[in-house]
Amino acid sequence: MQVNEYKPLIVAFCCNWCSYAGADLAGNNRLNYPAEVKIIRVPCSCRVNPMFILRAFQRGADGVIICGCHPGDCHYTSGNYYTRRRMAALFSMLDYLGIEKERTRVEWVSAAEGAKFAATMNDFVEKVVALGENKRLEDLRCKK
Amino acid sequence: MQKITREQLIEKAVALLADGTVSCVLGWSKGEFDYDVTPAIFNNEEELKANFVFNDFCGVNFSKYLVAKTQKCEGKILVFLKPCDTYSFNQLLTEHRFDREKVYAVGIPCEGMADVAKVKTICGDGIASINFDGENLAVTTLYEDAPVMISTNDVLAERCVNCKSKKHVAYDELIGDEGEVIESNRFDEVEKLEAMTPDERFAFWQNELSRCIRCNACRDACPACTCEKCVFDNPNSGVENKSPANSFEEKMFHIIRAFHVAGRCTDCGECSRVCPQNIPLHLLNRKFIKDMNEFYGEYQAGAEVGSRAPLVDYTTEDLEPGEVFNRGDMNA
Amino acid sequence: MNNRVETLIPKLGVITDVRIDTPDIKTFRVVTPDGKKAFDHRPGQCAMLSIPGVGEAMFSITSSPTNEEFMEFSIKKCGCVTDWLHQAEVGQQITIRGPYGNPFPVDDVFAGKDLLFIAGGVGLAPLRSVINYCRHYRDRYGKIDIVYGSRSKDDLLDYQEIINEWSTDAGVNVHLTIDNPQEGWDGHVGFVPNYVKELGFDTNKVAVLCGPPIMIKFTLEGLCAIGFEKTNIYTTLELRMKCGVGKCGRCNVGAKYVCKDGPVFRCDELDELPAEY
Amino acid sequence: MRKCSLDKMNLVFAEIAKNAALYLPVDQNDGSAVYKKWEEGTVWSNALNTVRSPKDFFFPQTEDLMKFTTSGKNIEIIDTRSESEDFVIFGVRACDVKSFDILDRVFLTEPVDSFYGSRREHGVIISLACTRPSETCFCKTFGIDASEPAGDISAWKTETEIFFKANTEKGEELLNKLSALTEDCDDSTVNEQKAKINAIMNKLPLKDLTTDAFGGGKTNEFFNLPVWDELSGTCLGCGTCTFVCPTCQCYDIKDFNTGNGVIRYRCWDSCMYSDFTKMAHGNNRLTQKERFRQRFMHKLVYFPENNDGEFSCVGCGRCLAKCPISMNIVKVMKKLGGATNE
Repeated sequence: MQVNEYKPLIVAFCCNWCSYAGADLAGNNRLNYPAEVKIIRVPCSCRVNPMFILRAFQRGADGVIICGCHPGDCHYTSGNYYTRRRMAALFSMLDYLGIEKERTRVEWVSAAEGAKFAATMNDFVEKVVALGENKRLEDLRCKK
Repeated sequence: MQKITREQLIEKAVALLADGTVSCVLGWSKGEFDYDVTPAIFNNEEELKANFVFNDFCGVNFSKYLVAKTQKCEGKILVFLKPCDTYSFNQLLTEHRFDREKVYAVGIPCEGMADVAKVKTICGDGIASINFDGENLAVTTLYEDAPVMISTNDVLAERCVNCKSKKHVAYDELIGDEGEVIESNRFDEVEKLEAMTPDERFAFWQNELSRCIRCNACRDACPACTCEKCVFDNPNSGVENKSPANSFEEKMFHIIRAFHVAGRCTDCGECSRVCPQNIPLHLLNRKFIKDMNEFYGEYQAGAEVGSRAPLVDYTTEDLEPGEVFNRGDMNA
Repeated sequence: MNNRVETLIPKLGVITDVRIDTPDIKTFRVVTPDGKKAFDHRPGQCAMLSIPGVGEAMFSITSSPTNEEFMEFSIKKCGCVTDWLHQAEVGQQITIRGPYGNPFPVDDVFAGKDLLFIAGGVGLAPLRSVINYCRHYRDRYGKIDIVYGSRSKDDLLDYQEIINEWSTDAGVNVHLTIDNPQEGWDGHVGFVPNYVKELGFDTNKVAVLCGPPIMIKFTLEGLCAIGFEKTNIYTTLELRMKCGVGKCGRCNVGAKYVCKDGPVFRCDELDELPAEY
Repeated sequence: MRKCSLDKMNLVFAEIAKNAALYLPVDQNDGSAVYKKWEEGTVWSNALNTVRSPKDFFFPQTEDLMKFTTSGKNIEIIDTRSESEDFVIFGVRACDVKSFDILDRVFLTEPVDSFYGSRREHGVIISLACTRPSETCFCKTFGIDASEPAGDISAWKTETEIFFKANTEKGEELLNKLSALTEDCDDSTVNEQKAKINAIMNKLPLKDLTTDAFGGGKTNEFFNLPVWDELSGTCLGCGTCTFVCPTCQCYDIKDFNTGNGVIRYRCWDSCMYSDFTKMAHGNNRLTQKERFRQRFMHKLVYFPENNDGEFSCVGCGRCLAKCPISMNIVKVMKKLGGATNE
């Protein structure tokens, strides 16, 4: 692991029906993933408003990941299809504004994929750690 | 130089008022200077003859005014729409923002509108008068005796340089000739930015957006921003912030605003026109338009009433958000 | 620099008592952390209370200046700050700054006169400080009449104080009314403006009005109809305020700032203002 | 009167910047000017004026007032005020200098606003006469002489030289520090310059606009005029006019929860905004007409009523240039009866 003591703050929006259960399974199976990942449960991945993502960055997040059911498996039939389009557009815009693209990600994690959840988080945290602190969407008022 | 004249429009308006088709006219009213033009409601022939103007500075898009004015005005409103305005007009109809029955839309051709700031970079401050002389503007300043001749093509507003359509997509009646949709170069600037490194892009936007004074002019002029209460005005939203503090608030505001109008923005360019700090806000909207064209197929908001915008639609085969960047890399 | 007084920077206050007056009005007792009164005030003046992160709002000081120990605020639950205050418990710290605004002219205009106080609902809050001030210096004033109305018996503010103290004072007449008949209420039923007309006061006195705008409007008309001069009627205004010192521009009506030139206005002064309040 | 060659301006700037932060108008990419802090290599703009007015220096768009920390039922109030640093603003036009007087009337009357006051005490203003006014200028309407700007030091620029005259003690002190770079001179060149400026001022399109119709005590004369409907009919309700205005001073006080404390800050607000007067039980200005009317009544009637007839407009012309729909105070004045002298 990294030598320095830098601990990123990762916000993971997890859909209630698949990914949150996937995270649960990862825990039950004693699979390791970094403690810096803070999970926020949402009813569906399409509940995630772009504002949530920006506010997470404002409040000190270094990376934001959205996890939902696999396309086609949405509990509400089509929610994650919308998520897919919205986040594609938003992430492309953030990249356009010069915000590092590795800080945002969407992954589809089902309730059975505890291992995928842990692996995804490990990978995501590693990438964010490599980038270091979020400086481009920070709000200095929120820094201690 | 516009191909139709003020007199033609007044004549049309007077006729429509006289036969009772409309009860008032939404048009451009002359101001203190030859270039300053204020949108206004005209109720009769005298008012029209006294104050109505039509010249190279009539850039204001009237579509948004219809939302409020159709509710207030009894009878129909006559509105003059340039080709780009008709897209906003359709988009507002798609969103059921005003009653089509209360509007009589007259399409007018547009040869592109001039930007007075560009005029001033050529002739300097202190414009005493502007005469519209064929293809040229004859600008007399307080400081030179002879007028400066400026070709209108040299001072076109950015949105008109990159005009996307001279075709009207909605009207009850058309004055003059119908134009065509144009292959514009409007995405060139966006591509230029995309080709930069993230650091360069960040520096570019940091410089632009940090100038924002949060006057909300972009939002209040935008025909796609017609929420009854904006989330940024609502104290209960948790994001209501009136000021650009710490370089975050203004980024948040502009990203969210651009996202909220993504798929609904017709690229009319009002946001950039009204920005007192000349922030190229259209580059944010065009990025969304370009992306969605590439990701989900060509789509022009407002081209037809009732069309479904890309962000409220989906297919099962859409690309994954992660692939967005791969595409970018391939392009670069 | 830091020793310069800055009016926008508040003092600390502690809520030492919360009294539930009506279903939506509570009265809060506030002192400084060392148990003293935060500042002296005159009857009718206001103070800015705030809870960090929630907001700041202007409230009239309900307690009389003659109370040397604490200040009281009767607050109706109607917005963010008031919602939060209604959840607050004894011991909660808040911030307080003031006093702001013009007081009632208790020492000159009111002196020696008969007084008529007319209040509706939570409108009694600003009047309570004047009423108690006048009761305290009873010999300085003539006869005192108080007309107070509310939606129902349960919505009458300070009911115990009215019954036990005000009504028993010599020379103080209390007339209570509620909007609709109610079980257990044998007093007057009807709206305040009508009740005032029914009572038909002698016009040789100073009237003070406070209540919802609609009540003020009709009561004022009623008083004028029975012969009161507008120069003898006082009322208070309420507008959104932020600074409290006539600088932020929010409560500007005509050339007046409600926070600085008000909230107490004489009714003939109000006529000079544009109708924007 | 002291003068110095324009070639030596960089040395003058460097000398001033030794003791205080120096701000001057600098060109931006888009052609407009903005006040920037001077450092070696900064180029002084030739533009007539900046988009944002220099009121920012004394009354910034956003500033922290204090901080709170909370624990349980307890609150701690932290006074975050600090003494302002010494600074010099260079190149302020006559209209903007006058705007400081107007802001002073608001912020320096009792109770004094110490945030504003501290910056006012520590700021030195070097004004600059206008050589090339714009068609949007109408400072003369408010009795401002563009050829004789106030401020701690007044300056006049010719093609080759710049002339300084100190007006206050602060200005005197600063000018003395520049004695090695400047030389004594008589005021003949400056007088010539003034005459030239005045000749142009008399050619400006808005030269005949007067305030005769306005002033304190005229609320009822204007308030209910039906023309407000027409004037405000297409107002977008944005805050551009108020935010570029050098004399608009309304502000809002808001709390921001940072997650480790609450910052109470103040920021500019605009009477044009729909929520300006909104409170829990309603709003006393429900339509844009009322908000629009408030702004202009305040500048032309209410403010003079409270401030010895002083109008809260300086004729800088920023709102004329920046309003998205070109509705502005000049049009309002003319419509309401600001009859011209013609």
